[in-house]
Amino acid sequence: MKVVVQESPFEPGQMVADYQNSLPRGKHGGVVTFVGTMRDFNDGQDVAAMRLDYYPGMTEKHIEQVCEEAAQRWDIVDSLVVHRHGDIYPNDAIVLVAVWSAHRANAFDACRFIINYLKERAPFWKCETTPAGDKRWVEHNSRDPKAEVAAGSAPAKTAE
Amino acid sequence: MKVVVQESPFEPGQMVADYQNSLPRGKHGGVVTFVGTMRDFNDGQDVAAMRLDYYPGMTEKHIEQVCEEAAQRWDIVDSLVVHRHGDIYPNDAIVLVAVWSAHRANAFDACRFIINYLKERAPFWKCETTPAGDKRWVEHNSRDPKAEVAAGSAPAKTAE
Amino acid sequence: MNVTVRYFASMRDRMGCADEVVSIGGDASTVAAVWTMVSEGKPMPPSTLIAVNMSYTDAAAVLKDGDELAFFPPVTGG
Amino acid sequence: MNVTVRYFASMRDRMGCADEVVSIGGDASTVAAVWTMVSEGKPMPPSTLIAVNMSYTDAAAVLKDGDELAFFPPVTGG
Repeated sequence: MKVVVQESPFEPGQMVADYQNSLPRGKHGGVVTFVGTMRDFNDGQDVAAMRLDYYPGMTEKHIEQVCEEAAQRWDIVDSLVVHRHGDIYPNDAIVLVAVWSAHRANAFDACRFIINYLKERAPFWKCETTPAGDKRWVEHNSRDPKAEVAAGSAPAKTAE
Repeated sequence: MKVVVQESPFEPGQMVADYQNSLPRGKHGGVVTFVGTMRDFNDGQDVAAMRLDYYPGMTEKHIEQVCEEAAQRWDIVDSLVVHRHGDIYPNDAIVLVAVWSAHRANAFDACRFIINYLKERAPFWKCETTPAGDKRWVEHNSRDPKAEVAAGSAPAKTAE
Repeated sequence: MNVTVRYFASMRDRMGCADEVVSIGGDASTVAAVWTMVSEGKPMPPSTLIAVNMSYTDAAAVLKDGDELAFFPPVTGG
Repeated sequence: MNVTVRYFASMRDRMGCADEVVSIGGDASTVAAVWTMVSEGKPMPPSTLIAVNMSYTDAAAVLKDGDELAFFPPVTGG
Protein backbone atom coordinates (compact mmCIF):
# COMPACT_ATOMS: atom_id res chain seq x y z
CA MET A 1 0.00 0.00 0.00
CA LYS A 2 1.34 3.39 -0.96
CA VAL A 3 -0.17 6.87 -0.64
CA VAL A 4 1.55 9.91 -2.17
CA VAL A 5 0.37 13.53 -2.06
CA GLN A 6 2.65 15.56 -4.32
CA GLU A 7 2.86 18.96 -5.99
CA SER A 8 4.56 17.86 -9.20
CA PRO A 9 2.60 16.52 -12.20
CA PHE A 10 2.68 12.77 -12.72
CA GLU A 11 2.13 10.29 -15.55
CA PRO A 12 -0.48 7.78 -14.25
CA GLY A 13 0.56 4.88 -16.51
CA GLN A 14 4.16 5.25 -15.42
CA MET A 15 3.23 5.31 -11.72
CA VAL A 16 1.14 2.14 -12.11
CA ALA A 17 3.87 0.34 -14.08
CA ASP A 18 6.59 1.32 -11.59
CA TYR A 19 4.55 0.23 -8.58
CA GLN A 20 3.47 -3.00 -10.28
CA ASN A 21 7.14 -3.84 -10.87
CA SER A 22 7.63 -3.77 -7.09
CA LEU A 23 4.85 -6.36 -6.54
CA PRO A 24 5.46 -10.13 -6.53
CA ARG A 25 5.40 -11.11 -10.20
CA GLY A 26 2.67 -13.27 -11.68
CA LYS A 27 0.46 -13.33 -8.55
CA HIS A 28 -2.26 -10.79 -9.31
CA GLY A 29 -4.72 -11.28 -12.13
CA GLY A 30 -5.46 -7.66 -12.86
CA VAL A 31 -5.45 -4.03 -11.89
CA VAL A 32 -8.31 -1.53 -11.93
CA THR A 33 -7.36 2.14 -12.01
CA PHE A 34 -9.23 5.40 -11.80
CA VAL A 35 -7.57 8.61 -12.97
CA GLY A 36 -9.35 11.90 -12.33
CA THR A 37 -8.41 14.62 -14.77
CA MET A 38 -8.89 18.37 -14.54
CA ARG A 39 -11.63 19.58 -16.85
CA ASP A 40 -11.74 23.04 -18.42
CA PHE A 41 -15.31 23.66 -17.21
CA ASN A 42 -17.29 23.20 -13.99
CA ASP A 43 -20.87 24.09 -13.09
CA GLY A 44 -21.28 25.57 -16.58
CA GLN A 45 -18.30 27.96 -16.32
CA ASP A 46 -14.90 27.80 -17.99
CA VAL A 47 -11.95 27.08 -15.74
CA ALA A 48 -8.41 28.09 -16.73
CA ALA A 49 -6.48 26.80 -13.71
CA MET A 50 -7.00 25.47 -10.22
CA ARG A 51 -5.23 25.45 -6.88
CA LEU A 52 -5.68 22.41 -4.68
CA ASP A 53 -5.11 23.03 -0.96
CA TYR A 54 -4.77 20.21 1.54
CA TYR A 55 -4.11 19.52 5.22
CA PRO A 56 -0.62 17.94 5.36
CA GLY A 57 -0.70 14.96 7.68
CA MET A 58 -4.47 14.67 7.98
CA THR A 59 -4.92 14.17 4.24
CA GLU A 60 -2.43 11.32 3.93
CA LYS A 61 -3.78 9.72 7.13
CA HIS A 62 -7.34 9.64 5.81
CA ILE A 63 -6.38 8.27 2.40
CA GLU A 64 -4.39 5.53 4.15
CA GLN A 65 -7.39 4.72 6.35
CA VAL A 66 -9.63 4.40 3.29
CA CYS A 67 -7.11 2.07 1.61
CA GLU A 68 -6.83 -0.05 4.76
CA GLU A 69 -10.60 -0.27 5.02
CA ALA A 70 -10.77 -1.40 1.39
CA ALA A 71 -8.14 -4.09 2.07
CA GLN A 72 -10.22 -5.36 5.00
CA ARG A 73 -13.44 -5.47 3.00
CA TRP A 74 -12.13 -7.01 -0.23
CA ASP A 75 -9.51 -9.62 -1.02
CA ILE A 76 -6.99 -7.42 -2.84
CA VAL A 77 -3.25 -7.73 -3.41
CA ASP A 78 -2.24 -4.06 -3.09
CA SER A 79 -3.31 -0.46 -3.69
CA LEU A 80 -1.68 2.80 -4.77
CA VAL A 81 -3.05 6.35 -4.48
CA VAL A 82 -1.33 9.42 -5.91
CA HIS A 83 -2.95 12.86 -5.45
CA ARG A 84 -1.77 16.27 -6.59
CA HIS A 85 -1.82 19.47 -4.56
CA GLY A 86 -0.87 23.01 -5.58
CA ASP A 87 -1.37 24.53 -9.05
CA ILE A 88 -3.13 22.33 -11.60
CA TYR A 89 -4.05 22.97 -15.24
CA PRO A 90 -6.68 21.47 -17.56
CA ASN A 91 -5.94 17.91 -18.66
CA ASP A 92 -3.57 17.32 -15.71
CA ALA A 93 -4.11 14.12 -13.76
CA ILE A 94 -5.36 15.10 -10.28
CA VAL A 95 -5.73 11.69 -8.66
CA LEU A 96 -4.80 8.09 -9.41
CA VAL A 97 -6.26 5.10 -7.57
CA ALA A 98 -4.94 1.66 -8.57
CA VAL A 99 -5.98 -1.66 -7.01
CA TRP A 100 -4.45 -5.05 -7.81
CA SER A 101 -6.29 -8.29 -7.07
CA ALA A 102 -6.47 -11.94 -8.06
CA HIS A 103 -10.11 -11.58 -9.15
CA ARG A 104 -11.23 -8.49 -10.99
CA ALA A 105 -14.52 -8.03 -9.13
CA ASN A 106 -12.63 -7.21 -5.93
CA ALA A 107 -10.38 -4.70 -7.69
CA PHE A 108 -13.40 -2.93 -9.24
CA ASP A 109 -15.23 -2.74 -5.92
CA ALA A 110 -12.19 -1.64 -3.91
CA CYS A 111 -11.05 0.98 -6.45
CA ARG A 112 -14.50 2.55 -6.56
CA PHE A 113 -14.75 2.49 -2.77
CA ILE A 114 -11.37 4.20 -2.38
CA ILE A 115 -12.10 7.05 -4.80
CA ASN A 116 -15.60 7.59 -3.38
CA TYR A 117 -14.41 7.76 0.23
CA LEU A 118 -11.30 9.75 -0.64
CA LYS A 119 -13.62 12.35 -2.16
CA GLU A 120 -15.79 12.35 0.96
CA ARG A 121 -13.13 12.32 3.65
CA ALA A 122 -9.69 13.45 2.47
CA PRO A 123 -9.13 17.15 3.24
CA PHE A 124 -8.55 18.77 -0.15
CA TRP A 125 -10.11 22.00 -1.40
CA LYS A 126 -10.27 23.18 -4.99
CA CYS A 127 -10.00 26.88 -5.81
CA GLU A 128 -10.76 27.52 -9.49
CA THR A 129 -9.55 30.41 -11.63
CA THR A 130 -11.73 31.49 -14.57
CA PRO A 131 -10.19 32.68 -17.87
CA ALA A 132 -10.95 36.28 -16.66
CA GLY A 133 -8.83 35.67 -13.56
CA ASP A 134 -11.66 35.34 -11.01
CA LYS A 135 -11.13 32.81 -8.25
CA ARG A 136 -13.83 30.74 -6.57
CA TRP A 137 -13.84 27.87 -4.09
CA VAL A 138 -15.56 24.72 -5.32
CA GLU A 139 -18.29 24.15 -2.75
CA HIS A 140 -18.98 20.45 -3.08
CA ASN A 141 -18.03 17.33 -5.00
CA SER A 142 -20.40 15.36 -7.18
CA ARG A 143 -21.31 12.02 -5.61
CA ASP A 144 -21.22 8.54 -7.10
CA PRO A 145 -24.90 7.53 -6.92
CA LYS A 146 -23.75 4.01 -5.94
CA ALA A 147 -21.58 5.20 -3.02
CA GLU A 148 -22.70 3.65 0.22
CA VAL A 149 -23.56 6.01 3.03
CA ALA A 150 -21.63 4.45 5.88
CA ALA A 151 -23.06 5.76 9.14
CA GLY A 152 -20.31 7.01 11.39
CA SER A 153 -17.57 6.80 8.81
CA ALA A 154 -18.31 9.91 6.81
CA PRO A 155 -16.98 13.21 8.11
CA ALA A 156 -19.11 14.56 10.96
CA LYS A 157 -21.43 17.30 9.85
CA THR A 158 -21.77 20.09 12.39
CA ALA A 159 -25.39 21.04 12.09
CA GLU A 160 -25.57 24.57 13.34
CA MET B 1 -14.02 3.89 -29.84
CA LYS B 2 -11.09 1.69 -30.74
CA VAL B 3 -10.64 -2.09 -30.59
CA VAL B 4 -7.28 -3.69 -31.26
CA VAL B 5 -6.42 -7.41 -31.23
CA GLN B 6 -2.67 -7.76 -31.60
CA GLU B 7 0.09 -10.32 -31.22
CA SER B 8 2.79 -8.00 -29.92
CA PRO B 9 3.11 -7.12 -26.21
CA PHE B 10 1.88 -3.69 -25.18
CA GLU B 11 2.40 -1.22 -22.34
CA PRO B 12 -1.11 -0.42 -20.98
CA GLY B 13 -0.24 3.00 -19.56
CA GLN B 14 1.26 4.08 -22.86
CA MET B 15 -1.78 2.88 -24.84
CA VAL B 16 -4.10 4.82 -22.53
CA ALA B 17 -1.96 7.98 -22.65
CA ASP B 18 -1.66 7.86 -26.45
CA TYR B 19 -5.39 7.35 -26.99
CA GLN B 20 -6.27 10.01 -24.42
CA ASN B 21 -4.10 12.49 -26.34
CA SER B 22 -6.38 11.93 -29.34
CA LEU B 23 -9.51 12.87 -27.34
CA PRO B 24 -10.80 16.45 -27.04
CA ARG B 25 -8.77 17.97 -24.22
CA GLY B 26 -10.33 18.96 -20.92
CA LYS B 27 -13.77 17.45 -21.61
CA HIS B 28 -13.70 14.18 -19.69
CA GLY B 29 -13.41 14.02 -15.92
CA GLY B 30 -11.73 10.68 -15.60
CA VAL B 31 -10.81 7.30 -16.98
CA VAL B 32 -11.34 3.86 -15.47
CA THR B 33 -9.12 1.07 -16.77
CA PHE B 34 -8.91 -2.65 -16.26
CA VAL B 35 -5.74 -4.51 -17.18
CA GLY B 36 -5.76 -8.30 -17.03
CA THR B 37 -2.33 -9.81 -16.48
CA MET B 38 -1.12 -13.35 -17.05
CA ARG B 39 -0.60 -15.19 -13.78
CA ASP B 40 1.94 -17.97 -13.25
CA PHE B 41 -0.70 -20.28 -11.75
CA ASN B 42 -4.26 -21.36 -12.57
CA ASP B 43 -6.56 -23.87 -10.89
CA GLY B 44 -3.76 -24.68 -8.46
CA GLN B 45 -1.16 -25.54 -11.14
CA ASP B 46 1.91 -23.59 -12.26
CA VAL B 47 1.75 -22.09 -15.74
CA ALA B 48 4.92 -21.25 -17.69
CA ALA B 49 3.39 -19.86 -20.88
CA MET B 50 0.11 -19.58 -22.72
CA ARG B 51 -1.15 -19.40 -26.26
CA LEU B 52 -4.25 -17.36 -26.94
CA ASP B 53 -6.20 -18.36 -30.07
CA TYR B 54 -8.97 -16.22 -31.51
CA TYR B 55 -11.41 -16.03 -34.42
CA PRO B 56 -10.17 -13.14 -36.59
CA GLY B 57 -13.09 -10.96 -37.58
CA MET B 58 -15.64 -12.43 -35.17
CA THR B 59 -13.55 -11.49 -32.13
CA GLU B 60 -13.14 -7.83 -33.10
CA LYS B 61 -16.81 -7.63 -34.11
CA HIS B 62 -18.00 -8.88 -30.74
CA ILE B 63 -15.72 -6.61 -28.74
CA GLU B 64 -16.96 -3.66 -30.81
CA GLN B 65 -20.56 -4.68 -30.16
CA VAL B 66 -19.91 -4.80 -26.41
CA CYS B 67 -18.32 -1.33 -26.51
CA GLU B 68 -21.25 0.04 -28.52
CA GLU B 69 -23.72 -1.48 -26.07
CA ALA B 70 -21.83 0.14 -23.18
CA ALA B 71 -21.94 3.52 -24.95
CA GLN B 72 -25.71 3.16 -25.34
CA ARG B 73 -26.28 2.23 -21.71
CA TRP B 74 -23.99 4.76 -20.04
CA ASP B 75 -23.06 8.36 -20.78
CA ILE B 76 -19.39 7.88 -21.65
CA VAL B 77 -16.96 9.89 -23.74
CA ASP B 78 -14.97 7.07 -25.36
CA SER B 79 -13.61 3.55 -24.90
CA LEU B 80 -10.49 1.62 -25.88
CA VAL B 81 -9.92 -2.15 -25.82
CA VAL B 82 -6.59 -3.84 -26.57
CA HIS B 83 -6.33 -7.63 -26.44
CA ARG B 84 -3.37 -9.90 -27.12
CA HIS B 85 -3.37 -13.11 -29.10
CA GLY B 86 -0.56 -15.60 -29.73
CA ASP B 87 2.18 -16.49 -27.23
CA ILE B 88 1.93 -14.86 -23.80
CA TYR B 89 4.17 -15.13 -20.75
CA PRO B 90 3.58 -14.54 -17.00
CA ASN B 91 3.21 -10.88 -16.08
CA ASP B 92 2.30 -9.87 -19.65
CA ALA B 93 -0.77 -7.68 -20.05
CA ILE B 94 -3.45 -9.76 -21.83
CA VAL B 95 -6.26 -7.24 -22.04
CA LEU B 96 -6.79 -3.52 -21.47
CA VAL B 97 -10.22 -1.89 -21.21
CA ALA B 98 -10.28 1.91 -20.75
CA VAL B 99 -13.41 4.06 -20.51
CA TRP B 100 -13.46 7.87 -20.35
CA SER B 101 -16.46 9.77 -18.98
CA ALA B 102 -17.49 13.07 -17.48
CA HIS B 103 -18.70 11.38 -14.28
CA ARG B 104 -16.73 8.51 -12.81
CA ALA B 105 -19.72 6.30 -11.95
CA ASN B 106 -20.46 5.80 -15.66
CA ALA B 107 -16.84 4.92 -16.44
CA PHE B 108 -16.76 2.33 -13.62
CA ASP B 109 -20.02 0.74 -14.73
CA ALA B 110 -19.14 0.72 -18.44
CA CYS B 111 -15.58 -0.59 -17.93
CA ARG B 112 -16.83 -3.45 -15.79
CA PHE B 113 -19.59 -4.24 -18.27
CA ILE B 114 -17.15 -4.33 -21.19
CA ILE B 115 -14.65 -6.69 -19.54
CA ASN B 116 -17.42 -8.97 -18.23
CA TYR B 117 -19.13 -9.27 -21.60
CA LEU B 118 -15.86 -9.49 -23.50
CA LYS B 119 -15.01 -12.51 -21.34
CA GLU B 120 -18.41 -14.05 -22.04
CA ARG B 121 -18.72 -13.35 -25.75
CA ALA B 122 -15.43 -12.61 -27.50
CA PRO B 123 -14.00 -15.77 -29.11
CA PHE B 124 -10.62 -16.29 -27.45
CA TRP B 125 -9.27 -19.57 -26.09
CA LYS B 126 -6.37 -19.99 -23.70
CA CYS B 127 -4.03 -22.97 -24.03
CA GLU B 128 -1.68 -23.16 -21.03
CA THR B 129 1.76 -24.77 -20.91
CA THR B 130 2.99 -26.12 -17.56
CA PRO B 131 6.67 -25.87 -16.55
CA ALA B 132 6.97 -29.57 -17.54
CA GLY B 133 5.80 -28.71 -21.06
CA ASP B 134 2.26 -30.15 -20.83
CA LYS B 135 -0.42 -28.20 -22.66
CA ARG B 136 -4.05 -27.90 -21.61
CA TRP B 137 -7.00 -25.85 -22.80
CA VAL B 138 -8.53 -23.60 -20.14
CA GLU B 139 -12.15 -24.77 -19.95
CA HIS B 140 -13.94 -21.76 -18.55
CA ASN B 141 -13.42 -18.24 -17.27
CA SER B 142 -14.19 -17.14 -13.72
CA ARG B 143 -17.27 -14.90 -13.58
CA ASP B 144 -17.72 -11.53 -11.93
CA PRO B 145 -20.45 -12.28 -9.35
CA LYS B 146 -21.97 -8.87 -10.13
CA ALA B 147 -22.19 -9.51 -13.89
CA GLU B 148 -25.75 -9.25 -15.11
CA VAL B 149 -27.17 -12.21 -16.93
CA ALA B 150 -28.72 -10.51 -19.91
CA ALA B 151 -31.20 -12.90 -21.46
CA GLY B 152 -30.60 -13.24 -25.18
CA SER B 153 -27.34 -11.34 -25.23
CA ALA B 154 -25.00 -14.04 -23.93
CA PRO B 155 -23.64 -16.58 -26.39
CA ALA B 156 -26.23 -19.22 -27.23
CA LYS B 157 -25.66 -22.44 -25.33
CA THR B 158 -26.35 -25.54 -27.38
CA ALA B 159 -28.24 -27.75 -24.99
CA GLU B 160 -27.65 -31.32 -26.06
CA MET C 1 -24.71 -25.81 -51.65
CA ASN C 2 -21.34 -25.30 -49.98
CA VAL C 3 -20.69 -24.24 -46.39
CA THR C 4 -17.29 -23.50 -44.87
CA VAL C 5 -17.01 -25.07 -41.43
CA ARG C 6 -14.38 -23.76 -38.98
CA TYR C 7 -13.20 -25.30 -35.73
CA PHE C 8 -11.34 -23.57 -32.90
CA ALA C 9 -9.36 -24.58 -29.82
CA SER C 10 -10.18 -28.04 -28.39
CA MET C 11 -12.81 -28.48 -31.13
CA ARG C 12 -10.03 -28.17 -33.71
CA ASP C 13 -8.03 -30.87 -31.89
CA ARG C 14 -11.11 -33.09 -31.80
CA MET C 15 -12.00 -32.63 -35.49
CA GLY C 16 -8.39 -32.87 -36.67
CA CYS C 17 -8.55 -29.81 -38.92
CA ALA C 18 -9.01 -26.02 -38.77
CA ASP C 19 -11.66 -25.78 -41.48
CA GLU C 20 -13.29 -27.69 -44.30
CA VAL C 21 -15.81 -27.03 -47.05
CA VAL C 22 -18.92 -29.19 -46.84
CA SER C 23 -21.15 -29.81 -49.86
CA ILE C 24 -24.80 -30.42 -49.10
CA GLY C 25 -27.53 -31.43 -51.51
CA GLY C 26 -30.46 -29.00 -51.75
CA ASP C 27 -30.81 -25.32 -50.93
CA ALA C 28 -31.02 -25.40 -47.14
CA SER C 29 -29.67 -27.31 -44.19
CA THR C 30 -29.59 -26.81 -40.45
CA VAL C 31 -26.47 -26.47 -38.31
CA ALA C 32 -27.44 -29.74 -36.61
CA ALA C 33 -27.49 -31.56 -39.94
CA VAL C 34 -24.04 -30.27 -40.87
CA TRP C 35 -22.73 -31.33 -37.46
CA THR C 36 -24.02 -34.84 -38.06
CA MET C 37 -22.20 -34.93 -41.40
CA VAL C 38 -18.83 -33.61 -40.19
CA SER C 39 -18.85 -35.60 -36.94
CA GLU C 40 -20.06 -38.81 -38.58
CA GLY C 41 -22.98 -38.90 -36.19
CA LYS C 42 -21.16 -38.26 -32.91
CA PRO C 43 -23.06 -36.12 -30.38
CA MET C 44 -22.05 -32.48 -30.10
CA PRO C 45 -20.00 -31.86 -26.89
CA PRO C 46 -22.07 -30.12 -24.21
CA SER C 47 -21.66 -26.32 -24.14
CA THR C 48 -20.34 -26.18 -27.71
CA LEU C 49 -20.86 -22.67 -29.12
CA ILE C 50 -22.05 -22.13 -32.68
CA ALA C 51 -21.58 -19.11 -34.94
CA VAL C 52 -22.87 -18.50 -38.45
CA ASN C 53 -21.20 -15.70 -40.36
CA MET C 54 -19.57 -14.61 -37.08
CA SER C 55 -22.84 -14.25 -35.14
CA TYR C 56 -23.81 -16.58 -32.31
CA THR C 57 -26.71 -18.86 -33.08
CA ASP C 58 -27.94 -22.37 -32.22
CA ALA C 59 -28.12 -25.83 -33.77
CA ALA C 60 -31.56 -25.18 -35.29
CA ALA C 61 -30.31 -22.30 -37.46
CA VAL C 62 -30.81 -22.73 -41.20
CA LEU C 63 -27.77 -22.33 -43.47
CA LYS C 64 -27.55 -21.04 -47.00
CA ASP C 65 -24.93 -21.42 -49.72
CA GLY C 66 -21.65 -19.69 -48.88
CA ASP C 67 -22.25 -19.41 -45.14
CA GLU C 68 -19.35 -19.67 -42.70
CA LEU C 69 -20.25 -21.96 -39.80
CA ALA C 70 -18.04 -22.32 -36.72
CA PHE C 71 -18.01 -24.73 -33.78
CA PHE C 72 -15.97 -23.95 -30.66
CA PRO C 73 -15.82 -24.50 -26.88
CA PRO C 74 -16.71 -21.82 -24.27
CA VAL C 75 -14.57 -18.72 -24.71
CA THR C 76 -11.79 -17.92 -22.21
CA GLY C 77 -10.44 -14.52 -23.20
CA GLY C 78 -9.79 -11.42 -21.13
CA MET D 1 -4.23 25.65 28.36
CA ASN D 2 -3.20 26.32 24.75
CA VAL D 3 -4.84 25.01 21.58
CA THR D 4 -3.59 25.55 18.02
CA VAL D 5 -6.47 26.41 15.71
CA ARG D 6 -6.07 25.93 11.95
CA TYR D 7 -8.28 27.16 9.12
CA PHE D 8 -8.40 25.90 5.54
CA ALA D 9 -9.81 27.07 2.20
CA SER D 10 -12.76 29.47 2.44
CA MET D 11 -12.60 29.26 6.24
CA ARG D 12 -9.09 30.68 6.06
CA ASP D 13 -10.34 33.60 3.94
CA ARG D 14 -13.16 34.20 6.42
CA MET D 15 -10.94 34.12 9.52
CA GLY D 16 -8.13 36.10 7.91
CA CYS D 17 -5.36 33.76 9.04
CA ALA D 18 -4.07 30.21 8.51
CA ASP D 19 -3.65 29.37 12.20
CA GLU D 20 -3.49 30.86 15.66
CA VAL D 21 -2.77 29.72 19.21
CA VAL D 22 -5.66 30.22 21.60
CA SER D 23 -5.14 30.37 25.38
CA ILE D 24 -8.06 29.18 27.46
CA GLY D 25 -8.45 29.35 31.24
CA GLY D 26 -8.93 25.94 32.92
CA ASP D 27 -8.09 22.39 31.89
CA ALA D 28 -10.82 21.67 29.38
CA SER D 29 -12.90 23.38 26.76
CA THR D 30 -15.19 22.29 23.99
CA VAL D 31 -14.72 22.94 20.29
CA ALA D 32 -17.88 25.04 20.37
CA ALA D 33 -16.41 27.28 23.11
CA VAL D 34 -13.21 27.80 21.13
CA TRP D 35 -15.24 28.67 18.03
CA THR D 36 -17.12 31.32 19.99
CA MET D 37 -13.79 32.83 21.11
CA VAL D 38 -12.11 32.89 17.70
CA SER D 39 -15.22 34.03 15.82
CA GLU D 40 -16.18 36.63 18.41
CA GLY D 41 -19.56 35.01 18.73
CA LYS D 42 -20.49 34.59 15.06
CA PRO D 43 -22.38 31.39 14.17
CA MET D 44 -20.41 28.58 12.59
CA PRO D 45 -21.16 28.32 8.83
CA PRO D 46 -23.43 25.38 8.03
CA SER D 47 -21.59 22.19 7.01
CA THR D 48 -18.30 23.31 8.59
CA LEU D 49 -16.12 20.27 9.27
CA ILE D 50 -14.13 19.93 12.49
CA ALA D 51 -10.98 17.92 13.19
CA VAL D 52 -9.05 17.49 16.43
CA ASN D 53 -5.54 16.10 16.05
CA MET D 54 -6.39 15.25 12.44
CA SER D 55 -9.44 13.13 13.26
CA TYR D 56 -12.97 14.21 12.36
CA THR D 57 -15.13 15.13 15.36
CA ASP D 58 -17.97 17.51 16.25
CA ALA D 59 -18.52 20.77 18.11
CA ALA D 60 -19.19 19.00 21.43
CA ALA D 61 -15.71 17.43 21.53
CA VAL D 62 -13.63 18.30 24.59
CA LEU D 63 -10.14 19.71 24.03
CA LYS D 64 -7.01 19.33 26.11
CA ASP D 65 -3.79 21.31 26.30
CA GLY D 66 -1.70 21.05 23.13
CA ASP D 67 -4.51 19.85 20.85
CA GLU D 68 -4.61 20.87 17.20
CA LEU D 69 -8.11 21.95 16.22
CA ALA D 70 -9.11 22.63 12.60
CA PHE D 71 -12.16 24.19 10.95
CA PHE D 72 -12.80 23.79 7.23
CA PRO D 73 -15.54 23.61 4.58
CA PRO D 74 -16.66 20.38 2.85
CA VAL D 75 -13.77 18.67 1.10
CA THR D 76 -13.52 18.72 -2.70
CA GLY D 77 -10.56 16.49 -3.57
CA GLY D 78 -10.22 13.68 -6.08
